[in-house]
Amino acid sequence: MQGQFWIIQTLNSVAFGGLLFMLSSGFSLIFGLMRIPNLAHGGFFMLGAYLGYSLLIRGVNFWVAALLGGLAVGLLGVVIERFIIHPSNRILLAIGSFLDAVIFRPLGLRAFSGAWRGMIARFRGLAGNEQGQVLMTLGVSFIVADVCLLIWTGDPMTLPAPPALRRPLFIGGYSFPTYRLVVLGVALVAAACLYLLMERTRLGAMIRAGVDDREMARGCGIPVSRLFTIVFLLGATLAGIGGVLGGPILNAYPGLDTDMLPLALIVVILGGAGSLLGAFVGSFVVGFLYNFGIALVPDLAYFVLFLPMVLVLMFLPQGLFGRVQL
Amino acid sequence: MTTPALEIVGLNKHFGGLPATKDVSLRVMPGERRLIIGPNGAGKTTMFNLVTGDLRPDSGSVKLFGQELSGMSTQARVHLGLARTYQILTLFPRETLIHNVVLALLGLEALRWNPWAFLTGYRHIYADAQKALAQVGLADGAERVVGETSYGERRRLELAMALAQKPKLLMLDEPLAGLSLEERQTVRELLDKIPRDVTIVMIEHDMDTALSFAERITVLHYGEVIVEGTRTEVVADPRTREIYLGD
Amino acid sequence: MTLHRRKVLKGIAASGASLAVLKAPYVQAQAGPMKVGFLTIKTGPLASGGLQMEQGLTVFLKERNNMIAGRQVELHTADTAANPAQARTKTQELVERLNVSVIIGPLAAFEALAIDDYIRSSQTPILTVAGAEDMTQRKANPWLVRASATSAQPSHPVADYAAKELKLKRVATIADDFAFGHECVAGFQRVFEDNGGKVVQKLFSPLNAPDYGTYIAQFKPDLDGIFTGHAGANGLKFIKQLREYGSKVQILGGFTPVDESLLQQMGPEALGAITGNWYSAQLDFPINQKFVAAIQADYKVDPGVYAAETYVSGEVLEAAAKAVGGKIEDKPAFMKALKETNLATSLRGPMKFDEFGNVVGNLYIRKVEKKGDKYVNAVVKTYPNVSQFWTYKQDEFLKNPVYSRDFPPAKNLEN
Amino acid sequence: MTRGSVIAVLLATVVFMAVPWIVPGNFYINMASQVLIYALFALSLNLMLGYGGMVSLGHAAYLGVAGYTCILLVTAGYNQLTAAVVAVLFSTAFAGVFGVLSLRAPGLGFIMITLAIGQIVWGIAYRANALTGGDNGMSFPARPMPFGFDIQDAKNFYYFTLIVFAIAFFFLWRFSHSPFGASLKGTKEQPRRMRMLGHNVWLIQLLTFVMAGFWASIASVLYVYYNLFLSPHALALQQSAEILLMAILGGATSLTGPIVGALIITLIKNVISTYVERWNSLLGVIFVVVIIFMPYGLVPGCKQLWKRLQSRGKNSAPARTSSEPTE
Repeated sequence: MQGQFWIIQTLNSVAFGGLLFMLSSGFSLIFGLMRIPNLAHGGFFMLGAYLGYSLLIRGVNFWVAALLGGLAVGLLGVVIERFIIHPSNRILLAIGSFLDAVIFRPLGLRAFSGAWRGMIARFRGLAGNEQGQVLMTLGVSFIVADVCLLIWTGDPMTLPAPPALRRPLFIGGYSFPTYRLVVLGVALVAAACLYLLMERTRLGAMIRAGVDDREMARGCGIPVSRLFTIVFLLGATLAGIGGVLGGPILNAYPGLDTDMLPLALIVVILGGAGSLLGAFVGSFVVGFLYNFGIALVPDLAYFVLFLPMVLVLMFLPQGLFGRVQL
Repeated sequence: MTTPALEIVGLNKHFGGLPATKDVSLRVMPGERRLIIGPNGAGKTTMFNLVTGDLRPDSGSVKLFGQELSGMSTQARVHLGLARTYQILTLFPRETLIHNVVLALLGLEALRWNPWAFLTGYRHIYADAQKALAQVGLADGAERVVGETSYGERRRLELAMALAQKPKLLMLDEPLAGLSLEERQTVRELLDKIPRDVTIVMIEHDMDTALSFAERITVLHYGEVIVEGTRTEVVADPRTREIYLGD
Repeated sequence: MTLHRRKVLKGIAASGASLAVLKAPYVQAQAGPMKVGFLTIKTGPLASGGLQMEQGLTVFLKERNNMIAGRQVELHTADTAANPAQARTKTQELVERLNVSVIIGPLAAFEALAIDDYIRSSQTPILTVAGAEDMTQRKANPWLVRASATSAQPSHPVADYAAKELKLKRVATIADDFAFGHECVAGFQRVFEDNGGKVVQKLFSPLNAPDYGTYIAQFKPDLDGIFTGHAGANGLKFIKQLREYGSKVQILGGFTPVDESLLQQMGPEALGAITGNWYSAQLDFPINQKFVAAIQADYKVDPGVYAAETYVSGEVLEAAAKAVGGKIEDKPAFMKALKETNLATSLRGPMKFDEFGNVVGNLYIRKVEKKGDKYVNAVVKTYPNVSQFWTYKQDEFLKNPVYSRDFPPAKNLEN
Repeated sequence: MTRGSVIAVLLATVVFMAVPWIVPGNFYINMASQVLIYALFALSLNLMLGYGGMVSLGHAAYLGVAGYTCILLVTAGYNQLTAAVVAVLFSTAFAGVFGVLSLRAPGLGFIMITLAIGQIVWGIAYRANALTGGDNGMSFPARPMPFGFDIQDAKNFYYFTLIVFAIAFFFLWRFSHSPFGASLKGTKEQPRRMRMLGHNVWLIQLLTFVMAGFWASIASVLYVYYNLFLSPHALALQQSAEILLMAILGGATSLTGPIVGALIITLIKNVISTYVERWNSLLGVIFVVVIIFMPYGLVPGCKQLWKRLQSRGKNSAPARTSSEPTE
């Protein structure tokens, strides 16, 4: 019994940690580069799970579904980043004029319409208004959650795992769900790819420079605003793939977004924003804390994650591996 | 022997592995005009920050009129008569000029904790603020928002905020930075008018102004005091020429 | 401030129609349609159950051409968003602005409890579907009837069945860590242990637990069964993960975990699970067969307990409305009729109410089986005439504290 | 005060006083009471947010601390006044501890600590069944009779709430013009300079935190009086976020903004949701649109629009375009 408990809990912790890494690596990069927590990230994860479900019931291969689902969410992320969080002046003007054309003009508010156009023409978007950007992501998360409810109803949906992985694996007399081990494997591969991307490519070097000092990076001619888009694409895609991968374990259901988002936040705060290593270590730390915490001290189930978070913030505000002061 | 206005002994500060100040010792007598010079990165502003308490030293002591400052918060040092200006303008850009000075005055008044009274009801504060503005030639247009004023006016506002507090020790971090020739002249005159009961320590790159203003000069280089002495001594010293004045 | 006022006025304009209603004399209101309020959850994580409730009620009204006891029904649906404060506001809106005579709902216990005092003070008959035990026990609300069941009512017979028929001895329990889960498990534990069984582990998982692996790892390997009181997505998650970990243990459950609405999603994992419920889509009453067909036709799903709840509530409402000649606006008389409702046939079989307004009726032991290509809750045993007090004496039952995490105390835990 | 603002205040007073006579029926009167209670929450948070630049995601914790204390004391047989006073004092003291912990970290760290502490308070309320009734919540026996004034019915309760709100608003208005208020605004802009001017920034922020906690506690007691019920849902992160959104939507730099924000969000949740099933999406869209085009909130945004409108009408020089107006 004792052995079984420790082994399974440990495997659980690392498997859950792997899933968390899929969610929080992108979250951390966005956080590090753009200095804002993307509160729609849980929504991306949930959307990935739902899209995966719709693909899977149409007979698409699981891994293809994960990729497609991830990419779809990634594209949505790009749209959100380009049009909502960092809209260019042209886009702002277009949206503003559209509102003007459908609301103010037909109502005959000519003077008002003029004043409005004057105002939006001068407006520079949310550049530098980080509080505004956070709220945007929150607004987006509301919409994503509500649209998911509309499309997929409120019923929880189960994503079938690939048939070959459904049977439990027996290791030395202990049974363990095969699929979770595979998820862990995928997460490790993703981590390795991200590591190579960040450390061995020009793009990665630019992202790291941007995380360390955005202004300096801009000064060196790095197209920071394009990096924002790329990181958002990357982060949203990872979250989407994570959603599909997590689907067979967690299911897709309304509320999945708000269940996962705080975990991503905790990972990033423990590990430090903008640090891939931090996200990696943080994910597994949270995996262990979560699994062992609620098993060993069930009465503290609700604090087992938030207490370390408060402590880290108070005494180590950059997180374990953070490059950025929050 | 009189107590020095500012006495720094063995001040050390490292950032990561890099030493920003290395065993700096300094003694400024009451009423003195002291100039701190040195190339960029010499640790001048760091030394200021250590004196004001913005940074904590790794070791060393700072005394203001004989009182040990280490462990004291910035605001407590200010209450002992310390004031400074910043090289990079540190103002309240959305507020009026007079409000900026009022905030400076409030800093030393107990009534700053009053959450109930109308600030505008305290006539004497506004009168004092107006006086401080007049001192730097900003009496007109005190109701303008800082964001609408010129750079030179803002530099003078920096000074007015410090002067308004009637400090015993005034630390000026490049008060002439970014000013036109004409403006420099104005500020120089202004500095000359500061009464002798205020001790002044100043960082400045504009040698013409600085040298004519200062009585004693300290040269910092890589966080270390290289030369210290009177104007003539320092200018004459070959080490100064080598690291700073030379070519 | 002008903006402020304008907004308020706009709100009034939007509800212009109801203005007339509010001022209309009482008698006139009676002649018009019968106003029924319906509190459900249409947004947020609990929306699934709420939407099914709406399906059940819609089918009920459609079957009757929107006429009850000879009167047109005007249904006002309100979304409580599973938030107690919003449930309260919506109830006030139904009663004060829309002037409904009776309310069906809400779904969650905390919502029902949040409006409890308001129901009393506004004297509005309510047919609730929430399970909270004390609403029909120690703190019974005279304006409330519950045609579904208390949280633990269906747990009692499962325990009885598990102990006597399945001869299980050692069982672990797990449920969501909120009042419904606590009550559901407590009822099971009491009856099971009174019949010689032992509850050797009691786990409660947070409502928003993303993963049950950590709980499953804690289960002892030599259990005879695991009783789950999870609801909604959590039940689905739990049972799937239990099987993923290779556990083949007998699953027992209250009335929520293997609901028909989730059964097809669970697939083979749920096979063999034994649960207690007052309803199953497999019940062979004609009323139910018609109901199941209608839900399948309209929504392409099997009705589960949430859809059945509102349908049964509708049946009770109809019977009582007929008893008072359609005059449901006479609240005391209507309330009396509601409590006196005694149906020989209904969606759930024969049913009546006890003095507290809680249902007394059949409870079914159901087993998940595969029928054709579908998974169903086949009825394996019927316990007739079950009250919320099970076989215990009412007075003694009520002298005990209400079911909770700590009552009845767990004497047989092993660690 | 200018003549314009005197007129505005008088007009607002008349409108607020007249609400029960304008709106049809108790439902809308109750709605108005709710708006006032939430507006008080939003205003209290705005002390920190708008003046001090401290964004808290744990404001609902006060609902828990003050609310449960009040309910527990009344249930235990203490009289209403004692219960209310003790609840507010205890909760304000809690604000002190909350503030000391949160102010350890600046910026986003601060937000995250407030979030975590809010979650911890929620967890306790949720978990401590014996004390708080857990998920099932607790009922409050009955509204009090302040000075023998019966506030059972909707209209009287509205006036009671209005009086409390007016007092609070008056205090907050004085605060915003006080020396302390000026210092606080200074710390938002230039904390470092403020220190160098002799201000104790930490203490200013802490006292503001406590003051915000005090008014939030008052609002919490009103909330309990209004709902006669409290459960952990009221302490959840959503509640904190909602209060924050009210302040920001309306405009955190103004005193009237949070009131407008409270009005809009309360109406969407409770009134519009009757007509628009996808009201959550509507809320999301409103956020996105308002924040794109009026990043500092509706009230400052509309003021700016109004200025432009006037200046266009007169064809005079274009209005000032400082994008963040201060009030």
